[in-house]
Formats: sequence, structure tokens, C-alpha cells
Amino acid sequence: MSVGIVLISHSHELVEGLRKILHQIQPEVEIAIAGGTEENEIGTSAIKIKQAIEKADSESGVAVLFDLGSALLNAQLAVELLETNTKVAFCDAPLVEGAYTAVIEAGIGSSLEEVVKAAESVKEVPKLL
Amino acid sequence: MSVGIVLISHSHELVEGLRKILHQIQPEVEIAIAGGTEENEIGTSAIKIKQAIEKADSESGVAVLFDLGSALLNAQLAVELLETNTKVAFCDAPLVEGAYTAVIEAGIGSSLEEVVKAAESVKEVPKLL
Amino acid sequence: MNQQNMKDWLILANERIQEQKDYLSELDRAIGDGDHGVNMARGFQEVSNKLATQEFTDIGAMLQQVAMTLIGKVGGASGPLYGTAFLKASTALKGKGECTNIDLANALNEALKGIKLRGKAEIGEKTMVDVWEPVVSKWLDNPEAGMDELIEFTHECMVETKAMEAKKGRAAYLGKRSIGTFDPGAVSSELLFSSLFTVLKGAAS
Amino acid sequence: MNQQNMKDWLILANERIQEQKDYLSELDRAIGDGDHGVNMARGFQEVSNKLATQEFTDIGAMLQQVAMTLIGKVGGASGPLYGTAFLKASTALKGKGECTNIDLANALNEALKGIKLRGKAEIGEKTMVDVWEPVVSKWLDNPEAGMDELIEFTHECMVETKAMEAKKGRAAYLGKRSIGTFDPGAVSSELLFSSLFTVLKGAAS
Ligand SMILES: Nc1ncnc2c1ncn2[C@@H]1O[C@H](COP(=O)(O)OP(=O)(O)O)[C@@H](O)[C@H]1O
Ligand SMILES: Nc1ncnc2c1ncn2[C@@H]1O[C@H](COP(=O)(O)OP(=O)(O)O)[C@@H](O)[C@H]1O
Ligand SMILES: [Mg+2]
Ligand SMILES: [Mg+2]
Ligand SMILES: [Mg+2]
Ligand SMILES: [Mg+2]
Repeated sequence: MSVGIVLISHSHELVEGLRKILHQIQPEVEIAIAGGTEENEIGTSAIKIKQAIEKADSESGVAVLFDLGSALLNAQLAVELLETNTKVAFCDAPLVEGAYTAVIEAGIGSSLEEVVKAAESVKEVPKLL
Repeated sequence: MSVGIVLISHSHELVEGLRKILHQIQPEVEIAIAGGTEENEIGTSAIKIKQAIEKADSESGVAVLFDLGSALLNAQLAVELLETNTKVAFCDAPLVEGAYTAVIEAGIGSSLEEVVKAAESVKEVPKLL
Repeated sequence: MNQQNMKDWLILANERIQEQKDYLSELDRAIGDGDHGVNMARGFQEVSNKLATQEFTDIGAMLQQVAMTLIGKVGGASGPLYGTAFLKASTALKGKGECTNIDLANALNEALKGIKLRGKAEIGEKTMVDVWEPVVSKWLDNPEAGMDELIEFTHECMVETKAMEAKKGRAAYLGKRSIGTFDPGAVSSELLFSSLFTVLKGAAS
Repeated sequence: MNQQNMKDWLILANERIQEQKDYLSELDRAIGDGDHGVNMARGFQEVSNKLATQEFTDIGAMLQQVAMTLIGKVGGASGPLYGTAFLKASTALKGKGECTNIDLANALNEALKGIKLRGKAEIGEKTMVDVWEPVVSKWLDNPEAGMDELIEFTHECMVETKAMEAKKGRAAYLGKRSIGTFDPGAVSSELLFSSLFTVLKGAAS
């Protein structure tokens, strides 16, 4: 099974939209989202993130991408709250651009390490031609 | 007037959510979005982008952030279609993280060049602590 | 080529695109995001509708309407690329009620320049440029070339994209894995050019 | 401190947070995203509701419920930080029906370690740590310190964050421009500690 992807944002809509873009490119990769607080207000929720990780969980592990620093705090807490021993890796990568590359990489059956590396490498790719 | 910000994405929801996050941080900066095709399907539209640039237009100029390469093609076309001589600058920056920094920078009255530089500098900031 | 021929071209192109819609998307699914057929079908259907209902002062004006429609409707990278192409062609043919094949080849050469300026792609990067550039060059070099020969040549150019590695557009993310499929934009460009040559063949006979 | 004292503490803390909700958000508006008051008010109201309706076997279990509620409800960076703090404190007080001030100071020291581990902030970086670390240290060093003295000291620690430049959290994006405002999390931490010391003072008398 391919690596699962978890997308975390302070906005539910943001990751909902991002998931739709990614699903169009690669419908076979499991993408779970955790956007906004429990009430879908601006913020993040460790509980939602934990559920998203559980949802995206696969034997190959889960690559996590997030928008802003405070999401990371909740994401790290979420991992501590996990009851399973899922392999979880955080990507030091921009949320949208990193997720795009991560999903393509996961889609070809790469390992968690390769998916994270692919996501992180986008920082070096110029966006302007 | 502060620099305006235009956010372009293949998904309408994505930039709608992003705008809400940014508005919470800095309600005074003009943020215009152009997400999805004219039918709000996945894609981008030069017409929508043109309208967003016109909306965010200020004497201080407009900083444009986008998600993926094909959005850039439409954005550059949009600039060519503009009838005004708005100062428009594209940011070689991740959409979400760059927009966050751009909005803060615009909010303190920085110039277009400074806003673009701030947005582009986020690539060097590690996201993991 | 007069206004009617131009209309015939674009209407035929739309029919072929509608027929090949699923095929174009399937190709794009392999090396892109799977929407090229949907994008092109949406854009050219609207072009066809506009041509059926509107009158134009000249072929330049007609092509400008085509450009704006594609820009507004296509959605993907191919939208601003084909849009820019038709915009440049319309400028080249501005005010003309009809044009010679040489005028048209020149206008398409302007269109090609527009595509290259917009997308920064060069030949060999597995994009629509791999059809546009050789086909337009060949026609410019030899304006008397037979239409069947041009159709044949266009097809060969498209086929050559299969062995290429994508360097531009979404497919570039795949690196070497992009090798082995026709480029979707090269295929849709073939449909455009072969429709054009088919119509010109009919117009000449 | 028994279960009732602990409940009184958290209920008093919630009241103060509700009172200061707009002030906390205003501070956060200056150097963050303006939601700290809303975040804290939402989280602590829910804590207060849970405490009003639920029974707990011991103070550790009560604090665990507080932690999970804050984790679920706060939303901002302060959620996982305070959540982790109460989680660590709850572990330290697990199974205890009541505790001494020294037990509590030790539990809060564990909580502080949790905050620092979670947020990677050190003292002087303009965060809640600038209240937590000196206050807990002072109490641990001198468990017999008077409650009024501790309240006074807590306030001073909070005030010192005004001159600091933020190095962690959202305010860090502002660099030097973050100087000149109290840190919102330091203010909410003051509310928590001063509520605690107020309740302990009442419990002792
Ligand atoms: N930079 C570029 N220059 C030239 N052609 C390009 C470029 N980027 C993409 N294309 C063409 O566009 C086609 C894809 O179009 P489409 O699927 O409609 O857009 P998208 O990739 O945005 O989904 C590709 O097959 C290629 O021929
Ligand atoms: N890394 C960190 N370590 C310690 N405290 C932090 C950290 N990041 C933020 N804080 C605290 O959290 C407060 C902001 O909380 P809040 O506004 O609720 O979250 P957010 O910044 O996500 O909106 C800050 O004032 C600061 O005291
Ligand atoms: Mg496509
Ligand atoms: Mg597309
Ligand atoms: Mg805040
Ligand atoms: Mg917040």
C-alpha cells in the first residue's frame, strides 16, 4: 500500500480544496485532512489530526504536511496521543507545493522517506520560469 | 495604501480558506482571490485572475502568489490583459506560507519589493523546530 | 481562406476534440492530472457555440473571440497557451476578410512564438511545441506542401513526443517516468492542425 | 489541595479568562492573529462545564480531563501547550485524592517541562514560558512563599514580556516589531497562576 498523506491547515476549506486538486492528479493515494478546530473555525485540533493520521494510516506510513507553526504543535501532540504505532513523518515542506509532489511520489509506491524527501525538495525548485 | 495581495489556486475553496486565515491576522490588507475555473472547477482562469488583480489594486502595487505552474501561465496572461498599469509582482514563494508573511509585511506598510522579498524569504525558514 | 473556411476549421476541430475527449484525458491521466480532454472539450465547445451564433467583421476578430473564449473556459495550462496562440494569430490577421495560406502560416508562426513566450518551452520538452514548431516551420518553408503530406508530418511529430522526457508543465514532475506516452497537448495540437489541413484541402479543391 | 480546591481554581481561572477575553485577543491582535482570548475562553468554558457536571476519582483524573478538553477545544498554539501542560501535571498527580503544595509545585514543574518540550521555547523568547518558568522555579525553591508574594511575582514576570522580542510562535514573524506589548500567553498564564494562588490562599486560611 502506498504512503498515506495527511494535510493540516488552520482552515478546513483550505485542505478540502487542496485534497480535491490532489485527488484529481492521483486518486489512488489515501489523503486525509485535518483543517480548522473541532467547530471548523480557524485553528487546528490535535484530535482531528489524530483521526486523520489514523485514516491515512498504511503499513508504509504517513507523511504529514501542515501550514503554520502552531499546527505543528498540535500535530506532534496528536502523534503522542496515537494508540497505534504508525510510522509518521513530518515534512519540512510548503503545504500546497509539498503535498503535490508528495502525492505524486506516494503514487508510484515510494517509501515514506522518499515521499518526505520529494516534498521537502520542492523548496529548491523555482516557481517562476 | 498598503500593497494588495492576490492569491491564485486551482481550487476556489483553497484560496477562500486561505483568505480567511489571513484576514484574521491582518484585516486591513486587501486580499483578492482567484481560485478555480469560471465554473469553480479545478483549474485557473486568466479572467478571474485579472479581476482579482483589479480588486486588490492599490497605488502601492499587487503581490501575486499562486499554487502550481499552470496558474502562473494564466496569471502572466492576466497581466497582459490588464487595461490599467498596475504594478504587479509575482512571488517565487509557496502559496500559503508566502501569503502569510506577505500579508504581515504589507500590513506594516512595506513596499511591493519588500512584500515580495518577505514572501520569498520563507523558503529559507525551517518549518520543523 | 475566408471566414467560412476558418469557421469550418474550428468547428471540425471541436468535433474531433469532442470525439477524442476521453482519449486526451486518459493520456493526461498518465502524465498529468487527467483533465486535458475535459479542458479542451469545454473550451472548444464554447468556441463552436460562439461561432454558430456570432457574426464577425473579419477573420482577425473571429480569432480574437476564439482566443478570449479559450482563455475564459479551458482552465488548465493549455488555456493560456492556446489562448495566447489564438490572440497572436488574431493580431496577425487583424482586419483581414480573408487570407492566403502564407498569411495563415505566418499568423500561426506568431501563435507559436506566443506559446513559447508564455510557456518557455523549447522543442524536445514534450509539450505542444513539439507539434507546433516543426509543423509551422515546415509549412512556412514550403507553402506549397500538400495538405496530406502536412497531415502525415503533423502525426509523426505528435508520435515523437512519446519517447521524450517532459521538462515543462505538470508531466515534468514525473521526470523519466513521463517517457512512454504521447503528450496530451501534442495530441490536441495534432487535432487542431489536421482539422486545419483537412479544411484547407477541401477549400482548395 | 483537594479536589474541591482544584475545581475552584479552574473555575476561578475560567471566570478571569472570560472577563479578560477581549483583552487577551486585543494583545494577540497586536502581535499575533487576535484569537488568544477566543481560544482560551472557548477552552476554559468547556473545562468549567465539564467540572460542573462530572465526577472524578482523583485530582490526576480531573486534570487529565482538563487537558483533553483544552486539547480538543482551544484551537491555537496555546491549545497543545496548555493541553500538554495539564497532561503532564495529571500524570504527576495520578491517583492522588489530594496533594500538598510541594506535590503541586512539582506537578507544575512537569507541566512546564511539557510546555518547553512541545514548543521548544526558552526563557526570554516572549512566550508563556516567561511566566511559567520563573514562577514555578520560585515556588519550588521556596514552597513556603506567601501567596500574595507569588501573585505579585507572577505579575512582574508577565510585565517583563513587554520588553522582549518574540522568538517563538506567530509573534516571531514580527521580529523587533513584537517589542512593546505583553505576550498574550504570558497574560493568560498569569491569570492561571494568580487564580491558583488565590484559591490556595483561601484554602489555607
Ligand atoms: N510550459 C508549457 N509550454 C508548452 N506547453 C505546455 C506547457 N505546460 C503544459 N503544456 C502543454 O499543456 C498540456 C496539458 O494541458 P492541460 O492538461 O489542459 O493543463 P494542466 O496541465 O494545467 O492540467 C501538456 O500536455 C503540454 O502539451
Ligand atoms: N513555541 C511556543 N512555546 C511556548 N509558547 C508559545 C509558543 N508559541 C506560542 N506560544 C504562546 O501561545 C500564545 C498564542 O496563543 P494563541 O493565540 O492561542 O495561538 P495562535 O498563535 O496559534 O493563534 C503566545 O502568546 C505564546 O505565549
Ligand atoms: Mg491536465
Ligand atoms: Mg489541470
Ligand atoms: Mg493567536
Ligand atoms: Mg490562532
